[in-house]
Amino acid sequence: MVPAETTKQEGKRRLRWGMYLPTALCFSLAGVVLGLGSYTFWYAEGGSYFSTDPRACMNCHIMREHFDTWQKASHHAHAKCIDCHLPHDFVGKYLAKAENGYFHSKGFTLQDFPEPIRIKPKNARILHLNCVSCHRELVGDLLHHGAFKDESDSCVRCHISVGHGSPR
Amino acid sequence: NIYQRKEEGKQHFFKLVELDEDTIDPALWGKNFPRQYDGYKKTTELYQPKVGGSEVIDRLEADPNLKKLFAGYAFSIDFRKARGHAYMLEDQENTERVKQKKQPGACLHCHASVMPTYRQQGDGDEMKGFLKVCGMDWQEAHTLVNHPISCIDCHEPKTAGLRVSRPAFKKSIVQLAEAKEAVPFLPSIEKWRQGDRSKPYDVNALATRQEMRTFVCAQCHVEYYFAPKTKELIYPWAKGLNVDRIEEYYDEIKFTDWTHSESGANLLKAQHPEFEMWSQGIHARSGVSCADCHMPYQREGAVKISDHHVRSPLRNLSRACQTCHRSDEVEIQERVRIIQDRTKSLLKKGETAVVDLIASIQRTKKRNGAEERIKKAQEFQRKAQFRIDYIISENSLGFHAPQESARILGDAIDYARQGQMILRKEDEEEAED
Amino acid sequence: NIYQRKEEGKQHFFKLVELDEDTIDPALWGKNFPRQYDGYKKTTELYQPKVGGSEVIDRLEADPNLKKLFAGYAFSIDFRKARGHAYMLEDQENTERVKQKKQPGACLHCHASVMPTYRQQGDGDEMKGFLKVCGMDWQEAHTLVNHPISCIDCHEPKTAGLRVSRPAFKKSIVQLAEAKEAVPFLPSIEKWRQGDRSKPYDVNALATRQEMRTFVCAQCHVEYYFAPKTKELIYPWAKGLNVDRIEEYYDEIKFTDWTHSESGANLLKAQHPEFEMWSQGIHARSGVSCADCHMPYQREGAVKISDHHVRSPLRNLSRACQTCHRSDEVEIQERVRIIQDRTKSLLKKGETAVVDLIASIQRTKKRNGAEERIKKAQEFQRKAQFRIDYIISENSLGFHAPQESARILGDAIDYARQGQMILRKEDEEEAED
Ligand code: HEC
Ligand code: HEC
Ligand code: HEC
Ligand code: HEC
Ligand code: HEC
Ligand code: HEC
Ligand code: HEC
Ligand code: HEC
Ligand code: HEC
Ligand code: HEC
Ligand code: HEC
Ligand code: HEC
Ligand code: HEC
Ligand code: HEC
Ligand SMILES: [Ca+2]
Ligand SMILES: [Ca+2]
Repeated sequence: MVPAETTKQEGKRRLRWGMYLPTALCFSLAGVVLGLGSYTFWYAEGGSYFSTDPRACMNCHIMREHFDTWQKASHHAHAKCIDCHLPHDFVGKYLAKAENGYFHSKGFTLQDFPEPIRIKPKNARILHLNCVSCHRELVGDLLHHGAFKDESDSCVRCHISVGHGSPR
Repeated sequence: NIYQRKEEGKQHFFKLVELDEDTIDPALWGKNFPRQYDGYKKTTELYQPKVGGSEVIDRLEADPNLKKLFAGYAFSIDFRKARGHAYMLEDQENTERVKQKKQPGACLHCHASVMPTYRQQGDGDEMKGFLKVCGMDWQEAHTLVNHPISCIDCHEPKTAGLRVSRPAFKKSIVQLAEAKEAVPFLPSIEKWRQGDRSKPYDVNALATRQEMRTFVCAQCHVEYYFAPKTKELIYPWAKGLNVDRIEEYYDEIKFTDWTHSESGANLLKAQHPEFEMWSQGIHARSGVSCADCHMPYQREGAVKISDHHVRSPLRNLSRACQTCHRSDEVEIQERVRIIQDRTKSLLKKGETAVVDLIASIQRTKKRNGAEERIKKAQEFQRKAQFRIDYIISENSLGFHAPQESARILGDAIDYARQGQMILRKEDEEEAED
Repeated sequence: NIYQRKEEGKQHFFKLVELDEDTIDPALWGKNFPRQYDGYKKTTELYQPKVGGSEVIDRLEADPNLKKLFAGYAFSIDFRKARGHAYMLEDQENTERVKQKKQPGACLHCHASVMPTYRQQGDGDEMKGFLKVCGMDWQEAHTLVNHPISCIDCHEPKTAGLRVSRPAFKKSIVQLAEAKEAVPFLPSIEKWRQGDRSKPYDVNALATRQEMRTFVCAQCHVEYYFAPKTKELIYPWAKGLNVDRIEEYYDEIKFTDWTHSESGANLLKAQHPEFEMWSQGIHARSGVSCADCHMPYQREGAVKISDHHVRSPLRNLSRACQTCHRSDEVEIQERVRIIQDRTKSLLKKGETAVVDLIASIQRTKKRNGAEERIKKAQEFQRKAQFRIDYIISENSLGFHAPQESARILGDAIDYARQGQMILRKEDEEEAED
């Protein structure tokens, strides 16, 4: 894998993110509180939710199928749930966790989410960026020439099967 | 965007040559992008089954109906199967359609790397130059160009990002944006339509990247006509991309390509409406672009590139189809075959019906007094002919939109047969004319 | 609430009732399988837009061409849109086709839970009983049954595993196995064909689970005819499942359903060829079964069950389609609409062409000497009528195989118009008869 390059620009962005950090933390907190309280969250093993262990996701039977299909898919050996589904950078990760934690708890408690479960556009983008981050070596040139520059295209459009096998 | 950082990839290419808008020579581009250049050069490969010892598939020979259908028009003299991009200029130079008939400079728009010429002829204004070259004689215009399609035709020289260059496309897509017919397969146009429309749709600024992967091809793989006097090249999209809308458009401007030498009908010629047909299919609705299938990604050493050997996906099924379709190659091939066979079977019936109609008109013409009915029959011929030609000249034999292709042919059959009927009378009927 | 959710991790299944081959009553099955029973009961739901205050959609009223097309046949008296499974027996009892016309006991094969009756009438031999009941008068046979479809018709009572029960299906699928036409969408038959064929194809023993998820429906949702004397119910598959093969089969055995009262043509009636049409589509080739779309999985707590509320997938799009298709509901709906609209547009043209042909034949019949040509025109009517009826009576309006449906309609139009042509003469032609 390609080690993350630390360019000047990147440093700048980190700095900028530093400024937003408090806001992000607020959102994060609000996410947990709104997520029907920490009781619900902990009962549903929200604690293990922050873990890198795929079994943490399995605490919800609703994730069972995704776990099973992940085990059979090509990336079983290369990537765990959060490698694909949570942002790799520090701030984004916790922001996303808070927001997703909210939806997860709400969904699990109220059972009001639409099925089949479908990835939300924002999370689809996180996913895409995670593909890029592991495969930057291979696809770097494409990105340089403007490929994937907007959300009309993503790795998953062609490689949807890497995480959970082919849907069709 | 908070995660934008990740968008920056690692760079593998080296800028050895400075490229600009006048750099037509692909070998120069190839210095910077050798892998893409290698693919591009392979478009010289000839892979069609050789017919009669020649390297060219003569479509007039392969389907004897065609001479009859195109009687009186240049396409009845010479009409071949497309070859690779490398041949585009040479094949235009060599066709009897150019050798035996007068053609306008407009022809070169899609067969040569023509943008520098347009700018030059227009004193820096490419639209002006475009119009000027369109109106020239082909022979005169031909001396101004010297290269088939090159990198510059699809790529911006500074970043090598995609862009469209062709004036006829830029103008016509504006017309399409302003049309009423829904275009869900072109989201940036739908979005523009929602806006205030204060400025015309600007394709290079607004199109999504995935759309660009189709638009660069749609610069040329489209139905077209020449404006009667100026010979300006125009794509007939002002009412939409469906064949029925295109026909309406032509009828409204009373356009005619030629008069059939046997029936006397005023007919339309359809040319390679791949973009229009694609737009009616399920792949377009699913956001699958031309490049996805005709220039699939390919691994070259440590990097992935777009295969610049543009060709039939059937010669590259695993890369072109199998990332999206998990079936084996034989099965995928079989699916294409079935679609194409159904199209062929209806096409044959359609051609037969139009050939029958031509013969009926010809016979009826021998007597007096049937003028009104002959006129109606000719109108039916125009409708039927345009539709079967739409499928004949669309080069995927129905694949780009299987059900729509069959619908078009069903309509064609109905029109042709109705034309014949007008020329016949039931035994009991009185002669009306 | 969340406690319950945790509990549901384990699936509970209690065998409360002993079931056997004579347990028709679904309420008894429902004791063991309450969730499936709940779904099953919902097939009483009426969801069609109500027409004229009634709960039934009168297809003859909705499309005035149909009376003309079916003139002289029971279907011109009463023909409605299908309703849920719960109504199947009641709707057969109430149709004017049964009330006004003589019908055989064979009708009940697909409208009642009939297996115990067959065994009883055949002294334990269901094939024998099947043949006997087929030959009875409908009124007599009707006294022997009392329940629409039930669990036992698709499920084996000991394990609740899928199985097919219907004699006509079991016999006809053997014929299909022995036919020549390829059936890649039915892998167990392809496999049997590769073998030594010493024993006939045995569907319950050899079919894959995925095939069974289609075959249980194909017991009834198929084209059929009654053998002229015995009234044995047969599915015309001995040459294959494509409409052209089915027509060949009927022509070979010189079968005719009825004689058109206005044209005198000997015609075929097509009935709900859902299985046959599905077989020609891309879903079948991709291994997608009827149950995948019409009985999709549905999560009940932690358990996934098959939705036994068999119905139009359009009422259940997210479960029926979105597991495989990533688009949103509106987009999926739109795709179905486009397919069905194209079918409708060609169907309308096909119907018009056949109606025209009927009128031509009728007019021509008034004079003498045209017998030969009328006979030919009637043959064309037979071909055209069967094809448009194939689409009319196939209940997906083209969805199950979009391009094939359009191809069939294109052929229908061509045949109907050719029929008309035979009855007309060009002005210049001599009268031939
Ligand atoms: C190699 C990358 C990868 C890994 C590892 C991975 N996934 Fe996924 N996941 C995907 C892809 C790709 C999709 C489909 C996204 C789409 O449809 O746009 C997806 C979708 C999902 C969805 C949404 C369902 C849907 O179809 O939209 C859930 C829930 C999910 N994954 C859970 C998990 C869980 C739980 C794990 C670990 C057991 C996991 N994923 C591991 C790539 C991955
Ligand atoms: C609290 C129970 C629970 C746990 C633990 C859980 N999930 Fe989920 N997950 C759900 C529910 C409920 C939904 C549906 C929510 C919705 O669609 O709004 C869902 C939806 C998703 C989705 C798709 C919806 C979206 O918002 O994009 C993804 C991806 C996903 N989960 C990944 C994961 C991963 C990765 C983990 C472990 C790190 C995990 N889940 C752990 C219950 C859970
Ligand atoms: C945590 C790192 C990581 C993430 C995240 C990741 N991959 Fe991979 N991927 C790997 C590794 C390691 C391999 C195997 C070695 C190789 O081919 O580079 C691999 C292999 C592949 C392959 C070739 C083998 C195959 O499975 O077909 C594809 C295609 C691929 N990845 C696509 C993706 C896509 C698309 C995503 C996002 C949905 C993704 N990867 C996310 C690490 C990752
Ligand atoms: C339009 C379709 C398409 C898209 C979008 C796409 N790929 Fe691929 N990818 C392919 C094809 C085709 C191949 C096989 C190339 C070959 O066999 O030479 C491939 C191969 C790969 C491989 C395996 C290379 C190897 O042979 O080991 C990886 C890893 C990969 N892609 C990652 C990605 C990532 C990351 C993205 C997003 C940045 C992406 N792909 C987007 C079509 C696509
Ligand atoms: C500047 C005009 C132009 C552009 C842009 C263009 N084409 Fe072509 N294309 C042609 C012409 C002209 C031919 C026929 C060449 C001949 O027969 O000599 C052709 C031929 C082809 C063929 C047949 C090749 C063969 O070997 O049989 C394919 C496939 C094709 N083009 C696809 C594409 C795709 C996909 C794109 C976009 C990525 C594209 N074209 C862009 C003009 C163009
Ligand atoms: C709008 C773009 C466009 C214009 C304008 C255009 N062509 Fe083409 N031409 C194409 C494309 C795309 C192909 C490849 C597809 C095909 O063969 O149908 C092609 C193929 C050809 C071929 C090879 C196949 C054949 O038809 O025999 C010849 C020769 C040709 N064109 C001559 C001409 C001439 C002469 C003119 C002007 C009267 C002309 N072209 C105008 C786009 C164009
Ligand atoms: C989903 C895949 C797919 C997409 C998207 C697609 N095509 Fe095709 N195309 C095919 C297939 C398959 C054929 C049939 C090839 C054959 O018969 O050899 C074909 C045939 C063609 C041909 C004739 C090639 C030949 O060798 O005769 C041309 C030209 C063409 N396509 C251009 C386009 C253009 C332009 C677009 C976009 C507007 C497009 N295609 C979009 C799959 C695709
Ligand atoms: C017919 C149009 C067309 C022509 C001509 C063309 N390209 Fe491309 N090129 C494309 C498309 C489409 C892509 C994909 C871009 C994307 O996905 O953003 C591409 C991508 C590229 C890329 C980005 C990396 C990659 O492979 O995806 C480079 C570099 C490139 N082309 C160089 C060239 C060079 C050099 C030439 C001439 C030798 C050339 N191109 C000719 C259409 C064309
Ligand atoms: C980037 C993804 C992608 C690529 C590449 C692709 N397809 Fe498809 N294809 C789809 C989607 C999406 C559908 C629509 C059905 C669905 O949602 O699964 C589809 C549908 C089809 C269908 C059924 C619809 C129809 O028109 O009859 C066929 C056949 C098919 N594809 C063949 C091909 C072939 C052959 C190729 C390669 C030349 C190809 N596809 C390339 C995504 C793709
Ligand atoms: C025993 C015969 C039989 C079997 C087995 C059968 N059907 Fe039916 N089906 C019918 C009849 C008869 C009707 C019409 C009932 C009516 O209109 O009263 C019908 C109606 C339907 C309808 C229309 C429902 C509505 O509400 O509009 C659908 C959809 C359907 N069936 C699908 C299926 C599927 C899928 C299967 C297999 C899982 C299946 N059927 C099995 C005989 C059967
Ligand atoms: C091979 C199985 C089969 C046989 C035999 C059969 N039906 Fe049906 N019938 C069905 C199916 C499936 C439907 C639902 C689909 C539809 O309406 O087309 C249906 C629908 C109906 C309907 C409701 C819709 C309509 O057509 O008005 C009536 C009434 C009906 N059948 C009467 C009869 C009569 C009378 C007979 C005997 C002459 C008969 N059926 C024989 C399977 C069969
Ligand atoms: C890929 C999904 C899919 C498959 C597989 C499928 N169907 Fe359907 N079916 C549909 C859709 C969509 C419709 C159109 C429903 C509508 O118009 O309301 C439909 C319509 C029908 C109808 C008419 C329902 C009504 O309410 O009028 C019947 C009956 C039916 N299908 C039976 C079958 C049978 C039997 C099979 C297997 C041989 C089958 N279907 C396979 C999707 C499917
Ligand atoms: C028209 C055919 C049909 C009828 C009638 C029918 N089923 Fe089913 N049933 C199915 C199909 C298809 C499946 C899916 C089986 C599979 O995938 O192996 C199924 C599955 C089941 C299962 C297994 C669990 C599941 O939900 O997938 C049970 C239990 C069941 N049915 C019970 C019943 C009961 C009880 C009734 C009567 C109230 C009934 N069925 C009526 C077709 C039918
Ligand atoms: C079990 C998987 C599955 C289910 C469920 C399913 N499809 Fe498909 N569908 C496919 C596959 C596979 C293809 C073929 C193209 C491909 O390979 O992606 C396809 C193709 C299509 C196409 C394009 C081909 C055509 O016939 O025009 C449409 C439209 C479509 N599906 C609609 C639907 C709708 C609507 C439903 C629900 C009623 C549905 N599908 C349910 C798997 C499925
Ligand atoms: Ca034209
Ligand atoms: Ca029949």
